[in-house]
Amino acid sequence: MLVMRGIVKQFPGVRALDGVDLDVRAGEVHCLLGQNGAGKSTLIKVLAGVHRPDEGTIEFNGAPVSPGSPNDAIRLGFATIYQELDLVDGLSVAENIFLGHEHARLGFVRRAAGNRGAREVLARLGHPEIRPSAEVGRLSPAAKQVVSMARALSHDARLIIMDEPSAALAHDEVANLFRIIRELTAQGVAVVYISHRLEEIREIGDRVTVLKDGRTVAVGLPARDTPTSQIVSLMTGRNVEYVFPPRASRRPGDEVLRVEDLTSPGAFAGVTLSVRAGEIVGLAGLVGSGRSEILEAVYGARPATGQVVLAGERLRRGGVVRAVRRGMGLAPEERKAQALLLDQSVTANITLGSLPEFARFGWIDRARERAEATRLVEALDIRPPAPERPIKTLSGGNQQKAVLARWLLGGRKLLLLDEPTRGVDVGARADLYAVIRGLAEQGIGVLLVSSEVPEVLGLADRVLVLREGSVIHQGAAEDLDEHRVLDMIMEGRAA
Amino acid sequence: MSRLGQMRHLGLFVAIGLLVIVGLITKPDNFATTSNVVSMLSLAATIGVITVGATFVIIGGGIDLSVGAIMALASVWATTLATQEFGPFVMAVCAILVGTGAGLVNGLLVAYGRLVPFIATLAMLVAARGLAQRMSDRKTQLIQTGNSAIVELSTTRLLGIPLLVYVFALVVVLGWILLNRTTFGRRTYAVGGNPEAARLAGIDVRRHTMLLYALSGLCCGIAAILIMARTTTGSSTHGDLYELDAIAAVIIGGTLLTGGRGTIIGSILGLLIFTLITNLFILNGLNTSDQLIAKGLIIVVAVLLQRRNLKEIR
Amino acid sequence: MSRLGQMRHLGLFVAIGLLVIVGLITKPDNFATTSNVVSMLSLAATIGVITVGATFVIIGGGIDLSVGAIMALASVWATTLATQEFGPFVMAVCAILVGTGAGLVNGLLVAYGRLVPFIATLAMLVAARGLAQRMSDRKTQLIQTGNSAIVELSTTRLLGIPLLVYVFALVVVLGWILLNRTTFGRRTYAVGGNPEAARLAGIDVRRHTMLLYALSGLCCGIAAILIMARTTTGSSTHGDLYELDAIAAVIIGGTLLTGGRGTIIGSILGLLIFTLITNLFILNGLNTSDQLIAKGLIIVVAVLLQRRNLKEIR
Amino acid sequence: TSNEPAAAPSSAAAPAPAASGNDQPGTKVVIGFSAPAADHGWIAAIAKNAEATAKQYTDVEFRPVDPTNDINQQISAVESLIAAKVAALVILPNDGQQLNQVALQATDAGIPVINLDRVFPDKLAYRTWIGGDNYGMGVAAGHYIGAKLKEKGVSNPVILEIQGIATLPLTQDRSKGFADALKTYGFSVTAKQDAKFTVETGNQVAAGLLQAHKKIDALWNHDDDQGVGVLAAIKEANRSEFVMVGGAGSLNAMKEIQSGSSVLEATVTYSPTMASSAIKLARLIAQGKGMSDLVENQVPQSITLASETITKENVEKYLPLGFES
Ligand SMILES: Nc1ncnc2c1ncn2[C@@H]1O[C@H](COP(=O)(O)OP(=O)(O)OP(=O)(O)O)[C@@H](O)[C@H]1O
Ligand SMILES: Nc1ncnc2c1ncn2[C@@H]1O[C@H](COP(=O)(O)OP(=O)(O)OP(=O)(O)O)[C@@H](O)[C@H]1O
Ligand SMILES: [Mg+2]
Ligand SMILES: [Mg+2]
Repeated sequence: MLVMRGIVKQFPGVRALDGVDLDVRAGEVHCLLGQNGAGKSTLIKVLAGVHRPDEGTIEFNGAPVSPGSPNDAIRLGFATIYQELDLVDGLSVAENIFLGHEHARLGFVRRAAGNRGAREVLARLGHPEIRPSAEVGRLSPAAKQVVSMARALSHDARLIIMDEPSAALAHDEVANLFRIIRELTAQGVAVVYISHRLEEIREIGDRVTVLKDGRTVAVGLPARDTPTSQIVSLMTGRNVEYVFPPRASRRPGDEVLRVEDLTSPGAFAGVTLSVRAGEIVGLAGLVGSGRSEILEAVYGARPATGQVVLAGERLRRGGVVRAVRRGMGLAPEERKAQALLLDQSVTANITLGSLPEFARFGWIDRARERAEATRLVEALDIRPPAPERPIKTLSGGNQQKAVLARWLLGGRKLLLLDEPTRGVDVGARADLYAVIRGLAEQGIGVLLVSSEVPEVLGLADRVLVLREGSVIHQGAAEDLDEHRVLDMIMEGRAA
Repeated sequence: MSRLGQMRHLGLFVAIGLLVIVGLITKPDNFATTSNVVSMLSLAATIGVITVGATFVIIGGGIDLSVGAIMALASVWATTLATQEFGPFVMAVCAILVGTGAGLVNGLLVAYGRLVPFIATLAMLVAARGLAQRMSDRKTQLIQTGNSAIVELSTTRLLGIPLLVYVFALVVVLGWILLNRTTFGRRTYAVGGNPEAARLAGIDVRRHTMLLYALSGLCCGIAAILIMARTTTGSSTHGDLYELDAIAAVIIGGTLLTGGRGTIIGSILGLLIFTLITNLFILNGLNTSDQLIAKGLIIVVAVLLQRRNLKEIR
Repeated sequence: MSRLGQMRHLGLFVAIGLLVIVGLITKPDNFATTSNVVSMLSLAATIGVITVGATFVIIGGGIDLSVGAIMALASVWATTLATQEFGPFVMAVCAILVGTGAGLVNGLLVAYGRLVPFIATLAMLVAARGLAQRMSDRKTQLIQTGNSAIVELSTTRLLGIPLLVYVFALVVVLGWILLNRTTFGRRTYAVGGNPEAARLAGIDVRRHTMLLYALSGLCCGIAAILIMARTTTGSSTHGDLYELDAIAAVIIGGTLLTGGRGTIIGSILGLLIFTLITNLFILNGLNTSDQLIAKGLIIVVAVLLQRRNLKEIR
Repeated sequence: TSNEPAAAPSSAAAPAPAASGNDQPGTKVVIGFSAPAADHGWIAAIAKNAEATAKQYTDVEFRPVDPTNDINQQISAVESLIAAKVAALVILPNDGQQLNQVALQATDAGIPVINLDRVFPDKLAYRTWIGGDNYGMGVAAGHYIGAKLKEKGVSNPVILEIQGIATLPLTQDRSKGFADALKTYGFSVTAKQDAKFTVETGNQVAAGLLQAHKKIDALWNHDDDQGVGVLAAIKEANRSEFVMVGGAGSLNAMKEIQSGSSVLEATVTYSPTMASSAIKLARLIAQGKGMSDLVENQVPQSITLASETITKENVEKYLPLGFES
């Protein structure tokens, strides 16, 4: 149905696509795999009319096409869910879903019809609870992702492109998504699916195309039968698996964080927890269970009642500035909105949290700053390894690494990591795990939030399970397995 | 959103209420008279029409500094001797065409020339004033007696209210409908709120942006007719610093300069606050310096009142 | 960034180069003389100092409309009879304190009162002008002969260049260092580029924002001293519409109104373009109307030249 | 300026009431007053003189309104005075043509309008006009400069002109008078630029003109307010080869002339005392009285002040009338 041949896309200084081929058949789920920065998003943006390719041809149903604008692509029947959320915060859910193809007569919007349409699509996606009239800016990231999907479904598309749709979703949501995808493919719609989670590829995918450094390295591999090791080595050129580093060799030290009875009305209540030096504590729970909010409250970025004690010192309500000065660091979940200075260099982004370390009377020692940033870029394998590049030209996964790198500086006592591996490829993930474990080894306490239960279980020493804003279980990670955690999360049964 | 909308304007209503109370207390005899209210509305009409256009541009993520200058140019062009020969109707059409045309140039520069709106419209401000001066030879151009139909917009009253107030009301209503009930309005919010997302949704962001400036120019053209009616003249000095007043009204009304949010009603309420302040000063005969100081303070208080209300919404 | 930085200003240099060529061709005898260059620099000095402050505020994501008014207020306060009794040094200190104080009030309103910068500084503009008028009783206040040390900033020359040009240069250099070499500058970019990210990275965004406005006020205070030196007076009419000129210079210089990006050098180059334009017009005896039209066109061309250059970088 | 420690008594600008029967209290009248924003010394003096004069009379209630530079607002302001049914209106319009209609409205409502300075085009719109002679000002300046240069025997002199706000009709009148007077000597204006009546703009424009013209013979600056800035620029450039003439007659300019060491040799008057006279006229008209020095029973329809030339020789006489710029 869709044939792309020899697609080349050159950005200033980077050849993002260097002759990529892609074949997609009607009714199949075609998975696109590749490391961070391999060029997946760029490829689908070419398809969606966002970027114009420098070379190469696209054929759709036998006819050559060249989508010159997103509008062209939509008219061709391509609908896209982009990696970076592409919603308008000020508009309602329904308005976002039908943006650009509103229910209208003579230019007058038929609001009721729009709301009805939105309700239908949302129900189909299994999210009848999202009100069509709700303002999108006030939704959680997960709900935004759902709206983004609803937008793609609202077009009568023949090809749906999904760029990491599951990154912001939790387990049950992904199941929901897959149900929809199956419905679509049954109707002959083709789906291009991008994800860094191999188990998803196995479950939903039909065929796989692997990209590496802007080139196609494998086409049309069977998604279910290709051995993981083969895929990973195609992607990364080495043999890594989901490897969690071994747990702490030494016993955790003193308590670095104690949280007592922390409550933020509407988000969570009565949270009590502690983190010791050298310990990684994981928070598991559904999307919307208030995990991010707990991290923010601990960090002082969100008003809450209760006590937060850092290294024996009670933090008064002084906000983030004091928390950072006392040795906390937060890697937030929405990197673009909450963490990155898009226009600034990778270096400036990395050192933002620890500027005083590099300065004397406010004067920045630029040589030392550059050296430290370069060291971290190498340690975390941020690509391209050019600390002076504006960070917005990096791929999503590499940006995420830079966010983490920020808090590897400045002698932190406690790190709060919210979805630290969102959008990070398999190989890099293993590297990040090693880095996080390494931090713990150095005596830093880590409080980790992740929607991927295996990640929480594999990386954390201790796990807290949250449901609807309260802790329903805590215990050693070794005593839990994925099923038990999921049971608790879904049904609220304490183990 | 409409529910939030009402909430959002509460602070403005409170501010207006307070000013009205001050008026009633300080000048019980003069303030609440029909003639005073009509006078206020006539005063507000010209800049009010411009404010409607400015609201669109600002919600759409832009800014238009050239409104006053475009109005001046339109008024001058419509009152040259050559134009006046064709009668009042052609004069009105001329004002509207000139306004829209100048707005379109702004739009082209911003949307397709990709100039920052601030600069493009600043250049237009400067150039339009220059052109207006050249055209009028820096003289004030009287509307001739044969064309007094234009002046009658200001002098003829219907139910005691001058026609130009009706024009103002009509523009507000049409603007409200356009913003809230049409795809054009919907897309304006999208283009201002997240242009990238709007583009990805298949909206022609550039074309839309261009249209927004043209719309603002159209409003300036209409405003030119009103100022011609009120002053019986066209002049290159008309509308001096209107850009600041219009933008201030829009922002006090709760529209964000970053775009994507805002309401026509808010802008008009914001404008009424300014008009009320001026009126109270006139009635109470404050001297200019004290007026300025008081105006500064009142602006701050009005916005603080409103902010308190916005807080929860943001 | 420094490499990109130079690239980024290429368009501005080209624009300046073109203007210089026009000057050399049209007025070969008057344009390239030392005295003309010195005269241009002296003219640019006052608003140049203000532009440095405005660059900080705008990079930090704000806007300061009150710069001209604060300068006027500072100049008036520093030249009241009461202040003049204490001599030139105290007058200078007074101007700086008044400027910084007014800036601080802006900062408090924006950062802690959470007023939109446009409105807060508009209120300050209005109020500061009012206060300046009140203080001076709307009269121009001459600097008395005993305090001519201030005037000497303009009349005394070092290597043929008036002292106030050195003050200007010093402010630019210090501003550049502060923006590019210190944590304060780095934080300014962060606060303007993504305030939420800055906050989560442990930066006290409010305090920093407040300081930015205070810094802008400080620059206005210094500018007040320069304008006092140049005109030998303090007056509530000083600095009229400086806000537009300063913001325009900053934006032409490549700083985004949305914050997070920009350079001091760009702003100064932007300002020099304006100064050159004015100078060329006066040398060639153009009348104001033609000046305005030409100015509008030149602004557009200058920015287009620059935009072409920016495109790849964006 | 206000900084002269021994400032002239404030009453100086508003001459003592003439000792005539007309100053005896009559029926109580409310006089409305509207003028542009007092952001300029001359206009400020107008407002102050009007108020000071009104205060001298126990039978006058003075009601000034929001001075503004926006026509639209001035129209509203005058409308509010009409609505308040004042006995007489003194209006200095931002622009006579633009305010004509509202003045007509006032006249139609039976309120006599005393038109101050900038004139309404329609004679039906006002009862009496009093103002300065802008054309005459230009003529006076032209004659002073023309005679001076003739005397020096300069041929082809470089004569510069710094105008006020270019869009005001008064500016155009002044320039015309200047050019016409110079023509009688066979001279013409070499270059002119407009400033905005402020010290700063005067300074900027003068600095530019001094660069453009290496040798100047004469300079007429329309306005003594902006003249402070012009003089500063001249001093800064260290130039003194030319004669300068000012305009309006501010105290500051007079002191400069008096000193004898300045390039400013003369100024041609355009006295803000006209506002005092306008209030007096308004009172008389409202009370139905005539001017007691004249034969007629009613106040005349128009009064044009003469523009006088102040030089070192006669400056003493004018000092008390100088306004603080
Ligand atoms: N606008 C741009 N300007 C310059 N370089 C870019 C731009 N967009 C992407 N790139 C570069 O192109 C390459 C491919 O990026 P792309 O976003 O397609 O990667 P990806 O495969 O989607 O990675 P991820 O899994 O992290 O999302 C990267 O090296 C990236 O830095
Ligand atoms: N801006 C907001 N206004 C109102 N309620 C909110 C807002 N943001 C989040 N919430 C609510 O707070 C609760 C927790 O939100 P959130 O989805 O961030 O939880 P989470 O467990 O951190 O999930 P995630 O996996 O996305 O990190 C939810 O009930 C959500 O609806
Ligand atoms: Mg990607
Ligand atoms: Mg969350």
